[in-house]
This record gives sequence, C-alpha cells and structure tokens, in this order.
Amino acid sequence: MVPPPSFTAQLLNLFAAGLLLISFAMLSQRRTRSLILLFGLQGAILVASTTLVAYSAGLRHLYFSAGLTLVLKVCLLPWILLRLVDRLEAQWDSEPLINIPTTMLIGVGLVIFAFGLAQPISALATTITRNTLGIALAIILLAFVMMITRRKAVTQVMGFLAMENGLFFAATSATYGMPMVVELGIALDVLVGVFILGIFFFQIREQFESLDLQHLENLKEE
Amino acid sequence: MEMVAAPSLTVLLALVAGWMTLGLAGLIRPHHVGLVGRALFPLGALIGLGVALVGLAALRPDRLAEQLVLPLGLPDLPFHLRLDALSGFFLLLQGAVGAGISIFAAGYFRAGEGTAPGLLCLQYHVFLASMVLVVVADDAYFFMVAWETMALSSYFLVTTQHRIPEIRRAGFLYLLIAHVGAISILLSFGVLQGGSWKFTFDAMRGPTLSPAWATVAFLLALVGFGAKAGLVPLHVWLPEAHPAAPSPVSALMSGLMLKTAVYGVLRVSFDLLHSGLWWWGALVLAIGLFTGLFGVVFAAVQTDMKRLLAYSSIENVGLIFSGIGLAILFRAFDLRLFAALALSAALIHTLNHAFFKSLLFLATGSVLHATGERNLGKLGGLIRRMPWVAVLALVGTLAIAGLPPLNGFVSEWLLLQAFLSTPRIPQPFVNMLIPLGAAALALTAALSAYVMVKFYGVIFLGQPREPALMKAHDAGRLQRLGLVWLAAGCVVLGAFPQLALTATAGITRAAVGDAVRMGSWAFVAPLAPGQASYSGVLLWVGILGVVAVTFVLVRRLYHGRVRRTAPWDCGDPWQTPRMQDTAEGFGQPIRHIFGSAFRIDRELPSPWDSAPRYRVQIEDRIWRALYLPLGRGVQRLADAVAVIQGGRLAIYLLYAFLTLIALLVFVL
Amino acid sequence: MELLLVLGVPLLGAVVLALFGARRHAAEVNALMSFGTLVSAAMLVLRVIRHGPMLVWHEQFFIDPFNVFLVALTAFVGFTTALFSRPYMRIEEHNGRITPGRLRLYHSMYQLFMAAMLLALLTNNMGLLWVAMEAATLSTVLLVSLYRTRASLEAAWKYFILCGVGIAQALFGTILLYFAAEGLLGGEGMAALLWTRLDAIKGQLEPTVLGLAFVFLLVGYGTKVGLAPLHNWLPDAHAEGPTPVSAVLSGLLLNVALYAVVRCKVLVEGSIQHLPGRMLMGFGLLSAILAAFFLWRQGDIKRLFAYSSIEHMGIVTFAFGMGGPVANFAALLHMTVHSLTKSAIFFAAGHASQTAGTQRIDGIRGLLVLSPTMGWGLMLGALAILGLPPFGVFASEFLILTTAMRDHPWATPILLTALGVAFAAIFGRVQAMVFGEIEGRPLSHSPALLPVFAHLAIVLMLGVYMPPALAEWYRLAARLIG
Amino acid sequence: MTAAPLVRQAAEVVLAMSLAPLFIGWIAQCRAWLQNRSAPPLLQPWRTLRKLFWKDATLAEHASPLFRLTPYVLFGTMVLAAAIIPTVATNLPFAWVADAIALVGLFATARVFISLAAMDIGTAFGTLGARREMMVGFLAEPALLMVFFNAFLISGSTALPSVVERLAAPPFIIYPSLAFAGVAFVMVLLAENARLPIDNPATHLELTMIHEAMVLEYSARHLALVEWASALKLFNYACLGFALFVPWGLASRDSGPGAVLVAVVALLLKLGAAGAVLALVETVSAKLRIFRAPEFLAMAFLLAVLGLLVHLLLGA
Repeated sequence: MVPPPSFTAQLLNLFAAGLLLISFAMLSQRRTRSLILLFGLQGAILVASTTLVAYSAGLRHLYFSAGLTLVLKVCLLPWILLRLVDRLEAQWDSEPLINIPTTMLIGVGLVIFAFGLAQPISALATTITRNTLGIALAIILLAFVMMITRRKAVTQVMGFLAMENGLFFAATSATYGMPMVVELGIALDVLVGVFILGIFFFQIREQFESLDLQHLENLKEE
Repeated sequence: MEMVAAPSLTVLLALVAGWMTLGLAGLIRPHHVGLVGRALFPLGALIGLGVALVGLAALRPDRLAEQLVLPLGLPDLPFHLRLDALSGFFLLLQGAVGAGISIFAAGYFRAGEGTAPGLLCLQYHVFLASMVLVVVADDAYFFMVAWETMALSSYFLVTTQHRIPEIRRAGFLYLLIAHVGAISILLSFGVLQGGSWKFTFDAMRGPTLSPAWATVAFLLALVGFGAKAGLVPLHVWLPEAHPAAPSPVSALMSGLMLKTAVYGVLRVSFDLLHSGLWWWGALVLAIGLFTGLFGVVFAAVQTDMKRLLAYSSIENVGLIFSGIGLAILFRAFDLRLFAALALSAALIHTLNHAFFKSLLFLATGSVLHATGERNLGKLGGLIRRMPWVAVLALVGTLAIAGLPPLNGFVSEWLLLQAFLSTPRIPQPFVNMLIPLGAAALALTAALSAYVMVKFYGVIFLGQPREPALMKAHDAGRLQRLGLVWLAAGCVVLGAFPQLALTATAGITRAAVGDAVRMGSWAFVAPLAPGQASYSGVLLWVGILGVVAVTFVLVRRLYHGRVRRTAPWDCGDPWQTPRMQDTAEGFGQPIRHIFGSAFRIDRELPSPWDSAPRYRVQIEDRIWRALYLPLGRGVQRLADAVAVIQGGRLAIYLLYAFLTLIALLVFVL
Repeated sequence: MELLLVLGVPLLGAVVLALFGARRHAAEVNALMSFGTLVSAAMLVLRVIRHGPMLVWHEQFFIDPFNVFLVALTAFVGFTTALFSRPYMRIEEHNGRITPGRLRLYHSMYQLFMAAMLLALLTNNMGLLWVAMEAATLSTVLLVSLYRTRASLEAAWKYFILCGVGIAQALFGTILLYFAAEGLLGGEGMAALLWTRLDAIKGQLEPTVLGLAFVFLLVGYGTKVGLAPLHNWLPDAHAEGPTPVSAVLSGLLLNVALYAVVRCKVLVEGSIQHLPGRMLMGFGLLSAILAAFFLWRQGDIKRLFAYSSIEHMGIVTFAFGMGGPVANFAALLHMTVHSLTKSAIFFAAGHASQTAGTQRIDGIRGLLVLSPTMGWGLMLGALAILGLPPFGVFASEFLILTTAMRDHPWATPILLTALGVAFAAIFGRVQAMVFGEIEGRPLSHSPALLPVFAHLAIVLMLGVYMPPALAEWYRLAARLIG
Repeated sequence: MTAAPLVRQAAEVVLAMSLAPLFIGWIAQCRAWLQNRSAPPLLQPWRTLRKLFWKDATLAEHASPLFRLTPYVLFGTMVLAAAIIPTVATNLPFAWVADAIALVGLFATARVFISLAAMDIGTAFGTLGARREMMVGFLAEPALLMVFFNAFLISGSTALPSVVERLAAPPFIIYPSLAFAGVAFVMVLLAENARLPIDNPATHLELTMIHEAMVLEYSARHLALVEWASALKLFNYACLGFALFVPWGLASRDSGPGAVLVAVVALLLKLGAAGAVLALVETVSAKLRIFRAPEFLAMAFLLAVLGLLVHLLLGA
C-alpha cells in the first residue's frame, strides 16, 4: 500500500532539487514581483515535500507544520509582500552589487561546498531523506549570497525569507521536523518579523523617499 | 585568631583606619579650611608618626615577621598582610616623611579654584593609607588593589586644578602609564604564582621557577615598577605630573610614592625570586645609571623649578636602582657582604631622597605661595624676603647635591664603596664595564651639585628679577614646622649614618644573607675598619669647630668692621637684575656639552630688532623617538580598523558570511 | 510557582502597558512591574539556593546556579533601568523627541523584552531558547527605532537584518543538534532538544555533526553577543536607541546571548575537546583588540561605551574559551560586574548627553562643575569599567590575566595591548568630559543618579568583599560549565 | 686616645696652613724666572694676607649672611682637608674621619659654597664665574674620583693612610695604571686650582676668568680667607699627588721623630719640584677658550678610566 521508500526518496530528492533550482532563479531574478512569486512557489514545494515526508513517515505533527507553511508562506507572506510592493512602487530592483553571472558562479561553488560539507553527516542520517541536508545548507548559503548582493530593502528581505525556507526544509527533511511548540514559535517569530519589516518599509519610505539601501549607509566610523 | 598574633599590624590597621576617618571627616564640611587645615592635617601628621614608630618597631633585629589575614578580598584569596623588616623600613620612611609633609600641608591648602579642601583631604589621606597598605600587602590581589588605589588617589590629587588643560594632560599621561605598568606587574604575579593558583606571597616564595619563567617574571616586574619609579624610557609622565600637582602632593609623590616602586622591585627580586641571574643585575645597573645621568642632565636645563626637581627625582631613582642592580649582581656571584653593602646603599639613598626631595618640593611650594611664580626666570633674591625657607632649603640643596657632611653624601659614598668592590666579580666583561659605571655615577653626583647650585642660586640668591618679589612673605608657622622637621632629618641622617645602616641590617640579612659591619658609634666602616671609614658627626664637629675658631680668631686678632656700599662688579656703574645669569644661561654649558641629548629649538634675536628676545625650548628626544611614533602607530591602526565599520549592510553580511565559511572550513 | 511569576509579571506588564502605556503614570507602572519581576526572581533564587537545581513543566524549564544568577542579574538591572528611564524619558518627552504614543510602545516593548530574556535564560529547550532570543531581537528592534529618525531607522534596520540572519544560522545549528541527538533520544517528544537530556548523553553525540552545529550556533548567537567581526550592528543600535535601551542591550542582552553560546559549548565539548574553546578564545581576542582600536577614534559617547561592551564581551568570551574553574569563575564575575558597571555608565552618559544637548564627546564638558554627582558617576563608572581596583571589574580581570599568563602566554600581549589602548581611549575622553569648563544647561527633570551609584557600590563591594554565598554560587556555576 | 696624636695632627695642620701661601709664592717666583721677570719675594702672599686682614671689609648692600659665612666655610673645609691628607705622617687620627671620597666631597662643598656666594650679589660677573666654576667642577670631580679609583684598586682601600702605606711599602713596584692616573691628576689639579690653561690667576677684568670673577665682591678679611683657602687647596692637591704618586718619605705609623724630620724635608723637596713643574707647565701652555675646558677635562677623565682598565687588564 505504501509506495516503496525508494520512490518517496526520489520524489523528495526531486522536490529538493526544485527548491535549489528556485533559489538559483531567485538569485538571478531582478524583478521584485517575480521574486515574490518564486518565493511563493518555493513555499509550495516545501509544503509538498513536508506532506510527503509526513505521509511516508506517518508523523501527524508534520501535517500541521505543512498546513502552517501553506497558510503562512504560500498565501499570507506573498500576499503581504505583493501589496507592500504595489504600495511602495518598488517593483524593480536596481542592478545588484555583483553581476548575475558571477553570482551564479559563486552560487555553484557554494553548492559544491555545501554538499561536501553535508556528505559525512547525511551518511549517518537515519531518515529516508538523508541527502537533502546538503541541499538545505546550499539553499541557506545561496540566500545569504542573495542578501549580500541585493540593494533594495525588499529584496534583501526576500533573501531572508528564502533562508528561512531553507531552514524549514532542513528541519522537515533531515529530522522529520522540530517539535510542535518550536515550530509554532518559529512561525510566530517569522510572522511578527515580517510585520515589523512592513512597518519598517513604510517608515524608511517616509524618511528616505525610497527603499534603496544606499540611503542606509550613513552610520559608520567617519 | 591572628589578631592576637600580630599586635603591630593591628595597630597599623587602626592607624590606617584613622587616616580614612580623617579623610571622610573632611567631607563633612568640604569648604571649611579651618577644620581641614588646622585640625585634620595635623592629626594626620600625628598618625604618620605612629606609622613611623610601627615601622621602627618592626626593624628591631630580634623581630620576626608578623602576618595577618583580613576577612576581605576575593573568595579564595582574602587580604593577607605581612610586616617584616623591609616593610618596616618603608613604613618608617613613609611615616616620618609623611608627617612632615602633612604638617606643611596643614598650612598650605586653602580654599579656592579646583577641588574643595575637604575632598582634597580625603584623597590625600587615602593616598597615604594606600601607600602604607602597599608595603604590608602579602598577596598579589591586595597588593594590586592598594597599588592602583595609590595611583588613582594621586591622580585625583594631581588634577586638582583640572580646568587647566596642561594639568589634565599630565594627569592623563600619568594614570595611563601607571595603569599599563600595573597590568605588567599583575602579569608578573601571574608568572610568579607558578601554577599553584595561590596568589599569596608565601605561596610565591615556595616554588623555584625555571630560569626562563623567572626572567619573564623579573622583567615584567621591572617594567611595571619602573613605570612607577620613572626609569627611562618610562619616565615621561614624571616631569609632567609632579609640577602639575600641589606642592605637598608633589612631595608625597616624589618622596614616598616613587619609593613604593623601589619597594616592589626589592620585594620581587630579593624575596619572591630568591635567586637571580647575574645579567639581571647588569641590566638594572645599566638602566639605573642611564636614568640617573639622563635625569640630572635634563634637570640642569629646566627653567621651571618643579620640573627641575622632578627630573632630579628621576636622577635619584636612577641612583637607587643602580644600587639595586649592583646588589643583584653581587648576589648572583654569592658575594654576600658586597651585596649587602649595595643594598644598604640603595635603601639609605631611598630614605635620604625621601627627606631632602620632599623638603625641596615643599620649599618650592612656599615660594609658589609667596610669589605665585614657578618660572626660575622670574625669581631671585628671596633669601632676604623669606629667610626661613631659604635657610631650610639650603640644607636640602646641600644634601641633594651629595655634599658632606649631610645625608645625601652618605648614600653616594656607600654606593661608590660598593662599586669599588666590583673587581671581586669573576666575570671579565662585567668588571671591565663597572669602572665606566662608577664614572657615570661620579659624573651624575657632580652634575647634581651643578643643578642644585642653579636651583638655589637662581631662586634665593642674587637680586629679585621681578619687582613683585619684593612683596614676598615668609612661610607660615605650620609650614616652617614641616620644613624644619625634614631638614632635621637630613642633618641627623648625615651626622649619624650608622643609624640608618643598622636599620637596613635586618633587611639585607634576610635578602642576601649578610649585613655590613657596623663600626663604632661615630664611624661607619661597612667593609673593614682599615679599608674605608667615614664619620659624619666628627666631620660636623670639625667644620663647625674650625669655622668657629677662625671666626673668633679673626675677630680677636683683627676687627669686625664692615662697610656697606654698592656692589663693585669691576666698577661697572649701572647694574640691573636682568644682568645676572638667567636659568637658561646657567644651563647653557650643559646644553653645549650634552647637546646631542636634547631636542632644542631656539629663537635667536636678529641684530636689528628693537626688543630682542631669546627663547629656547628643550625637549626630550625619547618622547619624540618613542611615544609619538607609538601614538601615531595606534592612530594609523585605528584608522585602518575603522574601515570595518564602513556603514554598508551588504558588507556586514559579507563578514558574517565569510566568518561562517571560514569556520566551516576550520571544522571540516 | 516563582517561575510562573518571573515569566508572567513582565508579560502582564507588557499587556497592561500596551493598553494604558500612554497614561501619565506609565513609567511608574513600568518600574513597578520590573520590581515585581525582581521580587519573584529573588524568590526563585532563594528557592534554588534552598533546594538546588530544579526541572519543571515536563523538563521544559531548568534552573541551575548558572542561569539563576543571570536571572537575578537581569531582573535587578531591568528594575534599576526602569527607575532610570522614568526621568530620562520624561526629559526626552520634554525635549520633544518622542510622543506619548511612542512611550506606550516603549514601555510595553521594554516589558516584553524582559520577558523574552528571562524565558531564554530559564528554558531547558534549545528550540525555545532560539524562539526567545528571536523574540528579544524583535522587541528591541522596535525600541531602537523609537525616535523614528533616519539614523535610528538605519540602526534598527541593520540590527534587524544582521541579527535576523545570525539567528537563522543559530536555528540551523539547533536543527543539526537535534538531528545529531534524535538518533539517541528518539524524535518523539522533545527529548532531543532538552539541554539536560543532551547534557546527559553529550559524550556519545557524533563529533562531525556537533562541529558543524557549533559553528552555526556560534555564528548565530555570537552575532548577538557582538563578537567581531559580527558586531557591526552593535554600536549603531546602542548609539541611536534611547539610552535605557542601550543600557539593557549592553548590560543584559549580550549576557543572555553569551549564556546561550556557553550552554552550546558545554554540550559540544562533550565530544569535541578543544575546538570550541579555541574558537571562543579566537573570537574573544579578536573582539577585544578590534574594539580597543575602534575606541581610539570615537566621537560619540554612546558609541564609545558600546565598543567598550564589545571589548569586554570579548574578554569574557576569551575567559570561557580558556575554561577551567578559575577562568569560568572569572568570566561569570566579569559578566556580572560588566553589566552592572556598563548600565551605570549608560545612565550617567545618557543624562550627560541630555545636559549637553548632544552625544558628541567634544560637546560635553565640565560635568564635574555642572553637576558633581553626574560627573563623579561617569568618572567612577569609567574607572571601574577600565578595570581599576578596588572595583570588581579588576577582580575578574586579575583572574583572567593571571590565568592567561600561565596557560596561554601568547595571548597576553594581545590582551595587554587591548587593555592599554582601551584605557587610553576611554579615559582620555571621559576625563575631557568630566573635567574642564562648563558647557550645557541643567535638566528639566531631576536626573536619576541613584541607580548609578547603587550599581557602582555593588561593583565596589564585589571588588573588596564577595559574600560567601555568592562566591559559592559562582563556584557551582563555574563547575557546571566545566 | 692620648693627646699625642692630636698634637701631631694640630702640628701638621699648622704646617700646611703656613706652607700653603709660601708654595703659591714659590710658584710665582718660578714663573717669573722662567719669564725673565724679576721675581716677587717668597713671602709676598703672606704679606698680602696680613694687609687684607687689617683692612675694613666692604660689602655690597644687599649681601646676605650666606655671603659673609662662605669665606669661613671655605677656609674650614680646606683646613679639614689638610688635616685628612697625610702630608708628613700617615698615622693621623683625623684621617679616618673621611676617606678620599669624602675628601672629594669636601672640595665639592667648598666649590658649591663659593659659587653660591658668587651668585648672591647678583652681578653679571659673579654669576658667570659661578657657572663656569661649577662647569669645571662637575667635569673635574669625576676625573679626580677616577684617579683615586686607580689607587684604590691597587690598595683595596679608600682610606688615604692605608693607600699611602700600601703604595710606599717595599718592594718597589711599577704600576702602569698610575702613570695614566698621574697625568690625569695633574690636569685636574690645574683645572681645579684655577691655573692655566683653564683659568689665569694673574688676570682681572677679563670675561675669560673664573675664580677671580667669583671673588670680585670680596674684600679685606673675607678676601684674605678666600685666598688663603685657595692656597690651601692647591697645597692639598699637591700633597694628594705626593701621597698617591711619590709616597716615599712619609713617616709611617710606628716611626719616631727622626722619620718625621725626614718626611718634612722630603715634603719641602717635593713641593719645590712640584712648584717648578707647575710654573713650567703654566709658562709653556696658553690659556684655552672656556669651551675647550670640557675637552681638556674629558681627556683627563678618559685617561683615568683608561688607567682603571689597564689595571684590570694587567691585574696590576
């Protein structure tokens, strides 16, 4: 009745690959709107993989977290962000600090690094989802790079959220999810964080007439 | 508990507590000069005498060291106190000299600009108390606490007139160097405790460290205490801080505080490190001699009387340390008697210097009060307006110039005797070099006479260089009392050096296992009667006798008629006070001979200008060669570091990212 | 029970103040709530002293000497800071820098922040620890941006992003930890996240995973400790936020973050001996030396002391890295005296900059003449933080330096340089501010200098006399850290 | 102790006090002869002193007591020095009061006092003289000490009697180090006693003078004492030289009156020779510029140190 674990594992790996692909796409994407959409998509895949893991391992609380993710990351956050972007007319991100191809190259390097790092660990994982840890790590690092290279506040936040996704993926796939309390706490924090960010966007807007991070470089050792 | 076992320590603590209460009492009515001056400071002086007595009691030969533990301090490290001959000697010094200074201070401080007298009184007595505690502390922590409290209280005393930028700068420099020195001392203790994790001095006496570690400990201690003592090149704070402070405080710092550094070095190198390498001694000797020469040469070219005295303090500290160096050297070759001789010389010079340097600083204080002038170029002829101060200062001047039959000479004599014993050292290079050391010592002594003639002559002799000086008034009664006390000390120690010598016997016996021979009641013969002997008291008798006899004879055989006229001066009719040598003029030969030591910038008047002015400014090369580059280096580093905080968030994230990657690679 | 109070009172306070925070007596309520927290914390401490460590609520909370003393410290400083913030905020309001509405936000967030930190300290669950840390970050972000000036917004933004990213790393580290442990403790329930459980089996955990986990945890929580080069948010946040916030950030948040790091170190050292210690020592030295050089060219009084916090956190981290009973003891002591002294300094500095009407150091002069108490407060505080005896900071530095001299002589030159440069930098500036001619005008409300001297008095006492109970307590904690 | 030693002591002091002016006179005579001038009588210095003592003293109106005290102090120190230095016999009770180092100290005391007195009036010449005197002093004193050190190292003692006895004791040994020391000593002697080439005792009203510039303001009995003191100083230096370099002929501890007589004769001979040599040196050498003086004395200093090193090197 239960599909052969190998198949589940393959599916999971597929999702994982999808996530990685999306983070590369986000890394190369300039339009803020499509970034948000990509983020939503990432969330969706996350939900899928989580449910898959939950189903295959028969863990109830993972369904919860899958649902949570669905609500939070697929619907709520993208919706909020899109509205923000519309309100703040910040569709376009200006040219990133490092041009796209170079970023890609760095990204590839990081993926290799992450895999290499995860190899010994995933070897001793007990779950069927052993190899995904490396991918999660790779997603986190890529998100990091994205935050570094982007110039607009919104896109930086996108990077932050992508990183959060990576973490979530790591939690679900590698360890069958954290305990419920923790999940809730994390979700709450993310939500509040995003709200605060929203407030910030408006405040920054009213102070600096733009969300460009170049305005936020005045505090330094002169 | 131990309270019973340590009577004199208990008394000492009571006295210290007395000082503290006096200080706090000052806070009751901070601005009431009468209370502070007429009541508190004299009481403080009395307590000082008590401290001196405790020290004296501890110096009795049959006396064993007392120990006491207070229920204070760190959990595993309560405050330990210990009173042995060495601490006793320094207690005697601090008490006796401190008493004189306190009496003087009673008549000195007055309300006005700067810190309120009451607060001053607090800081002053905390300063005294902390110095006393430094010499009885018997564990590293308590020592450091007392040591830094001393630095801190003296810092506040120095910056009494904190509205003057120079004084702020002086205070800052002083506390900075003091603190760095303190850290170095602390590290030295860290080595000394030898992994036993017990910071009591008892525990440190126990283990014999490996030569390498011992050397580290010794050098750290030397740096730390040298910074406080003003050894070149750590001396730069001294000529700034001493003039900045009120005169009694300068006296305390120069006469007492510098000596705590001497105490520290002795404690570490003769008590905690019970054996030493010979080159330590050579090093200390070299530094000491260089410091001495450096100090006296710079003193000779000063134009500010307190700066002059400050530099002369550097000189004397140098002499003391050369004595210590010799002692270490001799000990390393197990020449006990000579080690004892050198050590006694150093200790006695410490005592003497405390007396005459405080005396002179206080005298400058009186002059400062009477005239409001510190610049030698604006003084002169005060011997007629303020005879008391002049006469007492003369005693100090002759003493510090190292002239018999006063006390300054005795210690220099002992030091030279010690130098003369160096051929016994079985180390060819050392005893080849020692003669040069002796030469440097002799030169220093001779130069200090030069300096002191300049000091005394320009301030008290000649004609007043400013009309205002004619209104100068002599010191008040309390001030005189203090000066007389200190001057008497100089005379007595000069006449009966064997008193001081006996006082050091116990110390040297404990430190190097031998003591100098005592000679008779009138004679000092440290090595052997036939070999070298000196009698201060008979010299006094001789000189006074001959002078008296000559005087009487001249009067009897001839007559005592005197006619007062204008000075002759080779018949040169018009003479103005401006024709006499200025301080700069008096320093000129030194500038000429030791020119390479200074950084001189001079303004020579052109032949044409109507009002020709001559200005010369002497600077310390070491300041420019060492400290300014250091400051610049730090500045440059700071500028470089500041780039890190560039203000761009992406870069900050990059740092975090790279750190992460680096650590991951590190654990990989 | 006490536990409930300790966590509940500040939460209640947050709610109450969120509702009525704009009223006239909000500040008093704030102080009152903090006092309640302090009392309940004291009760908790007594309980622990009487009955020893305790595990409650399905092991979700764990109180041992290590965190209970931090709880007491946090509650105390929280209370005094509340006392200080009363007149301070009044003056700010009087100067028109903030509105009553903002005051409400301020008060409730203050309480929330307290609650978050106490939770972080008390919880036994690494996941909850993470949640609490994040909550603390979020609440302070709003506090930092309270003035809504460009500078404060920028500072808050940087603070948020940097700490957010950092905390994300910490989460990944936590996940790895869980991942390593669940094999042994089972995924069900939260056994694999409970520190006590992990501590019990730390010997058997897989070294490679723990290594990775520790790296992420260190980078994550280290960002909040302000370890160089992850410190960049710290000076901005301290300088631009309201002074009470700077005080609690420096005095408490850094401690709590460091507490988290140390907890993780204890776990990781179970299977990897030297690596964590070395990392901590490295970070510590780097922070200390870099901060010292930053101090050298500071023009802003609050930035100055912010960097000094980085320096001291570096020293403490170094001490924890060295390990061993003496070093740990010293580190704990240093945490205590640093947070007391530093918050006291921030109190004095805050009023000083209000008096002078600027935070620029060269704009502040002659405090001693203008207001002796304030001047002496700042001067003594600075001397204390610079490690001059008889203040307690010296006691801990004494132990740390001597230990370093014996065990890691190579580190002492760096420490010596750091301390020397820091001394020159800070003392020169403080002296210039305290001494000299008067600049500035008296304040509209009487400043609260009682907290300053209360803190300094305690620090002074710790320097010359440590109550045996306290000492015993430190020893226990030090032994726990190992 | 009995009275005998004290008597001997007193006799020796009186001898020194009486011989000192004669020695000055003798040098003046020799110089005159060497310069083909008619010589002043030998007793001339004594006559000058007598005359000065009878005159009325003239003081500058603002001269301080220090100024009046100084001549007595000078005279006192020099007499004391004469009492310490073994001129005729070595067994003097007072010789143990102060050793050679203390002797140098005594000379320094005298120098300091006269310089202070010179500054007291506050005239241009006085201060200038004082400054130069002190300069010469601080250069000469170390050199003198170094000279002594040579002798000390040989005799292992700083007490002059012991030194003399050790040096005079047979068998006769040549100490190469003493050769250096001797030259150095002569140079110091010239400098310290205001002789050519450092100072010119015969001149006045010259910006180059040192000693005379200081005593300008003195007159009558004060001047007499000062002059007598300086004569004694020269005499003392001469005797020191004899004691260190030609110690033979002195009466030792256990020797009868015969030996004393011999010693006196020997002393006279030595003085005669020394005076002649001094006169010769002064005649052949020209006065140095004041700032050549440091070089001159540094030379002396180095010679003495060289002597020390030679001694340590050769062990003799």
